[in-house]
Amino acid sequence: MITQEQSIIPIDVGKLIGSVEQCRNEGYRLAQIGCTKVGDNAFEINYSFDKDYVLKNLRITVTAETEIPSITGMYWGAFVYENEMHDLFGIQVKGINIDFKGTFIRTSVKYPFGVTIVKGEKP
Amino acid sequence: MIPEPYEAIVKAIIYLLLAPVLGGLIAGIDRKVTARMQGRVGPPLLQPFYDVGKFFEKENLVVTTTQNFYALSYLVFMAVAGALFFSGGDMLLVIFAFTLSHIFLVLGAYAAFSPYSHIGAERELIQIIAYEPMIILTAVGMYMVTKSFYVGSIVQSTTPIILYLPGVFIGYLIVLTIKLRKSPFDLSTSHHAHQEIVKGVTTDFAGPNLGRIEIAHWYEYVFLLGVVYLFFAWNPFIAIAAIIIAYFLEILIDNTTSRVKWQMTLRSAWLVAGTLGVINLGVLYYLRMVVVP
Amino acid sequence: MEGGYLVQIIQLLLFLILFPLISAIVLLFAGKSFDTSWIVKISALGIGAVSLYLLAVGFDKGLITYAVSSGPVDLVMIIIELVIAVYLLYLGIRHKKYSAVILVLVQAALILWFEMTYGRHIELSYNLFFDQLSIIMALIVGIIGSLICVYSLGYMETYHQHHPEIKDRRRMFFFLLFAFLSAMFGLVFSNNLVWILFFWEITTFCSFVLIGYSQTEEATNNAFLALSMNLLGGVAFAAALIYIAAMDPSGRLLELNTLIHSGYVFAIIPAVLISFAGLTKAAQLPFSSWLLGAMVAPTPVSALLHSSTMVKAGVYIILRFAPVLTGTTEGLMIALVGGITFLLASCMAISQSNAKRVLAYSTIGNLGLIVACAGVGTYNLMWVAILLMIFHAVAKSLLFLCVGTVENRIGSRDIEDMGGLIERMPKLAVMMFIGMAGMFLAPFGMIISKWAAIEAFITAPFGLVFIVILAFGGSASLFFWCKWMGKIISVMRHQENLETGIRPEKWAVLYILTGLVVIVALIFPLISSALIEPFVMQIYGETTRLAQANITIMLLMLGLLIIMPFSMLFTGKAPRMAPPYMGGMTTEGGMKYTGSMGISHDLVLSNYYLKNYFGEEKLFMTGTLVCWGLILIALIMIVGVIL
Amino acid sequence: MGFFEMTKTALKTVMSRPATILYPYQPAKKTGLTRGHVAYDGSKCISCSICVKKCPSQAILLNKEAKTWQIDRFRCVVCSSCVDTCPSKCLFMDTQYTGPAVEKSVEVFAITYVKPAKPEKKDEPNQ
Amino acid sequence: MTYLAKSPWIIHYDASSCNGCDIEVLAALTPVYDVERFGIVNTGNPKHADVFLVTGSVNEQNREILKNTYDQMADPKVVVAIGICAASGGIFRECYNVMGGIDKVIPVDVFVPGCAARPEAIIDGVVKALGILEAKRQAMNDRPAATRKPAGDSV
Amino acid sequence: MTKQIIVPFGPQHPVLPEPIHLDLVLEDERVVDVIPSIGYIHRGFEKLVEKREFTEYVYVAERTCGICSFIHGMTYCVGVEQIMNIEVPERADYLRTIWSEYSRLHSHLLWLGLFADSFGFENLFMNAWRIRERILDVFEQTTGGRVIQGTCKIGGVRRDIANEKLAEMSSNLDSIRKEIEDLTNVFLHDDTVRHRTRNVGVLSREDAYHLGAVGPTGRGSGVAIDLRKTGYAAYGKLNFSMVTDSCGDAYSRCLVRCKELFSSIDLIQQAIRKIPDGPIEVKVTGAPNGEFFCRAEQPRGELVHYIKGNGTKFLVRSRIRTPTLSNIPSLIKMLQGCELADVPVIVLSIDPCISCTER
Ligand code: SF4
Ligand code: SF4
Ligand code: SF4
Ligand code: SF4
Ligand code: SF4
Ligand code: SF4
Ligand code: SF4
Ligand code: SF4
Repeated sequence: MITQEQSIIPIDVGKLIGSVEQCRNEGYRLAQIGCTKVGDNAFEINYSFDKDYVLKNLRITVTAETEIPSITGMYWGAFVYENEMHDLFGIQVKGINIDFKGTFIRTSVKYPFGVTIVKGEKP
Repeated sequence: MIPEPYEAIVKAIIYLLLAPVLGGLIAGIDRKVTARMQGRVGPPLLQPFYDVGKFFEKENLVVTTTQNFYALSYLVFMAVAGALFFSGGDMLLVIFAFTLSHIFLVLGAYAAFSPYSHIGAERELIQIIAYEPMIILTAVGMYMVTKSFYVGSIVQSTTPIILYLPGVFIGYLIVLTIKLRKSPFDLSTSHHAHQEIVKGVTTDFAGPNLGRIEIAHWYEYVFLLGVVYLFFAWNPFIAIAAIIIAYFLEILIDNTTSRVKWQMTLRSAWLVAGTLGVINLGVLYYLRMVVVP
Repeated sequence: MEGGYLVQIIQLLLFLILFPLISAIVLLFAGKSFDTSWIVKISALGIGAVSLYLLAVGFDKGLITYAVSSGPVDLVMIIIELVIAVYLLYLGIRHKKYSAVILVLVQAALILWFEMTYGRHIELSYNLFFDQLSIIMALIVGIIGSLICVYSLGYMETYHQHHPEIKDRRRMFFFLLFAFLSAMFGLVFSNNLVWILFFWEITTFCSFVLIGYSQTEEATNNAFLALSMNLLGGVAFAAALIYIAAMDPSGRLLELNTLIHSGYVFAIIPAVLISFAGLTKAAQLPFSSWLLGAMVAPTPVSALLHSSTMVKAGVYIILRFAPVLTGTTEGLMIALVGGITFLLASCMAISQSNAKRVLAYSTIGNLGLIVACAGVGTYNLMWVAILLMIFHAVAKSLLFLCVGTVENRIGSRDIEDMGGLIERMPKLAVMMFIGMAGMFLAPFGMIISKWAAIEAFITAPFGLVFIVILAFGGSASLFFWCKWMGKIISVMRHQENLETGIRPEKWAVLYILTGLVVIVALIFPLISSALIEPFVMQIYGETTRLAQANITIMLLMLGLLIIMPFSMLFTGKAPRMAPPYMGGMTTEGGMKYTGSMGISHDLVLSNYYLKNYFGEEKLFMTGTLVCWGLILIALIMIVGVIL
Repeated sequence: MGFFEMTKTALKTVMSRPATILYPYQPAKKTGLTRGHVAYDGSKCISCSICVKKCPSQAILLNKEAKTWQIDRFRCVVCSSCVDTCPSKCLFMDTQYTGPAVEKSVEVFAITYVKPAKPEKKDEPNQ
Repeated sequence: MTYLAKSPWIIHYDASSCNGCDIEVLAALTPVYDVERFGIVNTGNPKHADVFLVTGSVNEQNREILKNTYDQMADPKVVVAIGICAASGGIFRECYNVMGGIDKVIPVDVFVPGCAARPEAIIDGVVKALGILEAKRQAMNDRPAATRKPAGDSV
Repeated sequence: MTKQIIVPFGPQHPVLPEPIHLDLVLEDERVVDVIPSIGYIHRGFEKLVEKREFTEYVYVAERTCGICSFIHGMTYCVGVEQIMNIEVPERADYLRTIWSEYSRLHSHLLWLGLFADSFGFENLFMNAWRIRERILDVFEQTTGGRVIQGTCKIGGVRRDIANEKLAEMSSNLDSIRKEIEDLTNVFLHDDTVRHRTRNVGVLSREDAYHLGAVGPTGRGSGVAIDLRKTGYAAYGKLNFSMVTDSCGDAYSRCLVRCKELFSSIDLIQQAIRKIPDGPIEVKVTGAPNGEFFCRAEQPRGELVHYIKGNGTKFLVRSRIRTPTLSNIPSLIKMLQGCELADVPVIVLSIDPCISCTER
């Protein structure tokens, strides 16, 4: 069985910019940014970077109120993930280069992944 | 030779009645052959007639009522241009009437004040200025050979015009590609450039107006192929064969090229008119005016 | 009877020259409190009516020359010319326009030299003349020119309301307008080349002041540009006079009609020199820039310069020399200058969005076509050229005045701002539509001329070149007209009507001109047979005849065009209105849509300008170089003739 | 020459037979595995409800009181999950797809399975 | 049969399909199925179309677009919902952003089930819709124009 | 007054089977500004993990996209298997590889057709799709579905392919290869096609890398990333070389896909030669507890399925990062300053798949 190599490195929100900068300098490519709701008001955000098929994930854990800095200064294309994170989870991201202000993915429920949704009719 | 008025009127009426039938059939054959080239069965032969019949069954949906006027004018002047041609009228006058009718189509698109119609209109204009010089040079070439601008005289000329105007003929075929809205020059009208501009000039026409535009196209086909006929007018059989071959070639080109951009369209059409057309006419001019004045 | 109409006609000619002048002077000295508008109206009416009357009595007469004693008149003219020269020198030095200063000096020197050396000995008898071409010119100047004067009344009032910073010099303005008309009449009726030069210079001067009317820096610069270029022509003109006088001490050849019939050897040098002057005045490449610069003037001035006066003087004089130029290489060069100007100006117009610049390029282009016809100068091209001149004058004046009116109301002369005019100013939009149709649509005038031109060029020497030019230039002009037309007829919903508050005399002028465009198209066969054909016949001994069938067809088409709009009253099915297609986006009244980021966009559409292909700079440079080249060839050739 | 790469293909196709299947005049393409619609045999169904649970789009409803098994063909994504998981093999995948309809409706089948002890063969579903 | 039924032009809109049904709609246009045999042309422009093929379920984001596109079609017109998603929301029915089948927004004339709907089923569905189209045409002719519904309100 | 035209490009537009919207600001036909808008088909099905057991969620994952449905299902399954430490039988791995490569063939042929349509080459579109039907036939014969195959499951695959059938597929591919050769020849050598694709939408290697371009979009610019090189499924046991090109224009991206068609055929034939006999699935018990970023190479590039479970039958999170999402920043860069006529070509050159992008 082949396992794709990957590591998860938890860091503080304050160190985010520095660590991302380091990744950029080391020639890492941004593979994705993804968010997971892990508690009532706790969100894990994974910044995944790839180099030579090895995935390095920087993980910050934040609350909905935490304002996190945008990494679009280092990775121009990160705006898609940051807007998505904002629209789906309600994470506040500061200083996105192209800030859709909640119109990137418009949803019927505000911040659907930040809340519990009850829906679905009986068959 | 100016045709007799009555004869001319009869011819014009015959054209007005028969051209749509013929044009529709040509369109039907075109679609069928195209489908076969693509490995498909394709629509029934009479499909263009069904389409137009359907348009008149539909609701008259407009953005502005002035569109009705422009669409109708397009049809009327296209018919007038063709009728003039087939009744043996002055080629230049025919060309101007032909242009006039297109202007109405373009204006109709402008009238709708819609992004796609608008871009279609601009592109249609670019196409008009691309092909018009060549068409005028074609008429001039015919004059140089037959000493007349009258279709009536040209058609009776016993000179094999094509031998004198090979360059002009090729140039005409190339602009014919524009006029028949065939790839690689299908920039603006209806379903051809849909990837870029939806339906171009016809985007905001619907129902009966679309029907009128389509009938005008039929008139146009017959007229345009009529010009091909003139090149071979000394022998009607060869002429008919030439029309068929020319049209088949157009379909083939349509099916074997991608659409080029407008810059390329304008450049190639002007280049063709400016080289093939002008050189051909220049040689002819030299022969006719200088060597044998 | 014989003598009766001769006297009558000479009276009319003198009236047309002097009456506007008198009006001008009255207007200049009319007191501030004095309402001048009725003077303008009455004078205009008078001029127009007399021009028409002249047509009525003169249309069937051939060439008539009049002996008018010139002694005192010559003196007055010299004095006026010198006064003007001094004034121009003063202005030139004040504004540091030294090229203009030099040209003024050179020209004044030439004229003085001419007067000192030859002028004193020459006493011409037949100073005035008259033929069908004069009638046509008189009608253009008399009717269109005076309509423009009337229109100016309302325009200038609004103009000054909108531009409080500009000094109100309206008395001066109207003085110049009428002086201009007077000079134009003088120019077309004079047989004496010295007189023609005088009137020529007056038009230069008047246009100079009118262009600089607003006294802004731009206006002043452009005025001097116009002045310099026209003076360049004036210098050539003066040189021509000296040459003629030197060749023919009797001075008989200074009579235009004698000169024209004097044959190649005598006439070609003055013909080329004066045609050169004509090229400058008609704003042909390389001199086109002055006409574009003249757009800073109030719109009626542009209208006047473009449609009925200034530039028409340029082509008029070339037309007069067409019989001399025909078949000569020099003529061909001049024709080529015209042809290339037509082609390039039409192309350059595509890249313009300023309505007045578009009109200006179109004017330059059409004059180019006239020059081309005149330069090749065969009889049927002469016919075409005159026809072109008429159609152009009518349609172009209408368009200028329409643009002026629109500008007054919407505060912009940019075509992009004229979107949806059909909703905002329906009547005016229809008028503009007709004016533009007159410029490029079959079966209106210009296209008839184009058609005739193709048929005429095909038999002319080197005609193929011109046919090719016509084919390409014609398409280019179609493009810029049509996209403008499209702009005004696009139906933008929910627009308020801005057509209120336009003064009745403006409406009257616009209605008359619109009517003229249609009428001229309808009766052009009549114009041709009554005026143009006899004139051409008289000069060339043969003339163009229109094929009856084609006329019928065109009239039918015109009729069809007129009745087509009524089809809208009989649409079969009741239409349902839907907003335009916008990719399924939500639209608000068809004029806005909500796009990316939730931003509501106004629907913005503008025309294509294809700057990379039809940009001014490149084409202008090319045109200037080529046309200078052609002119130089012509000049070298006449130097060859002299040697 | 680069201009006419396609000409060969176009001329070849115009001469040969079109690739078109003349459906509906010719039968539709089908294979033995084609997932068309779920067929049900009420005589074998033990009402275990596994198919209900395993259906990812909740197309199946089992009513034990009324002894009916119903399927909403406008919800069924034809994934075959129910067929695979049904313990008594009373579900099959038929190769014929469900035809278009003007109204959405559910199909109700009676469960005729009685007891394993006395097997009977009343089976045809009534709709 | 009238012309309408011989020349049904279609427009396709993807409301929120997984592409499965979309590409089957496109496949129906290509040589193996070639719906142009029935005079069907894929116009892409609502103003020219008679048959509205919708794939995917409708959501908050595109309900307006669906409705606008429908409104811009000239009468008579029919709507064919292609695939399970368009019929009911299908497997995505319970997603928060999914409203359900497209009949929640515009009137649907024919449902074509399948996930993905097969090209043959799409052909069947369009053919079925033609009958309805013809009935609508007659109904429209019977109705005076003035009583026709104004632009902008559907359903 | 500015001489601009604002064009609402999409969401309903004939060149886009899927809805995406661009506010195009044009001067003449030059694009001076472009603001994209997506989200028209967002369903939010990642949230369905709360309602579907992880075993049934495969059916949802498969319907992420109707084009590479199989790869989505497989990537999800591999992710879960990694967390649960399940060893999949070797035959299943080979079958997964075969179906994956068929997906790539199907997707690339579909793309070639749509790409041809974007520059108005209708016949080429028709031809590409005609050939593609032959691939779909194989899908239907082996899985029962044309576009939604539904054969992957956690622990293996649901269906086997008989060895005779495999042999037949292999020889069938030989004739498909010939047709594809004719087809790609036109894409690569026709002058009018080159006119429309050469120097259109140029993306430099540096831009491509840092904007996160993946798949043929990246490889067309010389970014050598192909996740198959990590050796998931049976790729580790097969031989293939990565296709890249350096020009970075639409033509290069087309070239890469054309060449990949042949490498896919080759991979399938290799796999058919090497496939061992044996079981096709293992029994799965328990539930995933842990997290994994599972990556695979889709036709459009790198796909990331992030799966996090907590030991219950319901996952905590499934996050699907699809190649198109990663390619959107590059797309925006490429659209700046192009011609209106290039817009469809450039948009299609990244082979956008919005369904999976918006989920
Ligand atoms: S563009 Fe004209 S010719 Fe072509 S399909 Fe449309 S209506 Fe017919
Ligand atoms: S096939 Fe799938 S969707 Fe249909 S009923 Fe069975 S489990 Fe449910
Ligand atoms: S159909 Fe099968 S799975 Fe469903 S209830 Fe009956 S026996 Fe159980
Ligand atoms: S519901 Fe139908 S149309 Fe929509 S995505 Fe699914 S299959 Fe396609
Ligand atoms: S019905 Fe199935 S194939 Fe069609 S869009 Fe929905 S999930 Fe996709
Ligand atoms: S990118 Fe996504 S939606 Fe597109 S084909 Fe691949 S998996 Fe399917
Ligand atoms: S969409 Fe365009 S390319 Fe396709 S069939 Fe229609 S016209 Fe031809
Ligand atoms: S981009 Fe591809 S997957 Fe998406 S709709 Fe178009 S063809 Fe289908």
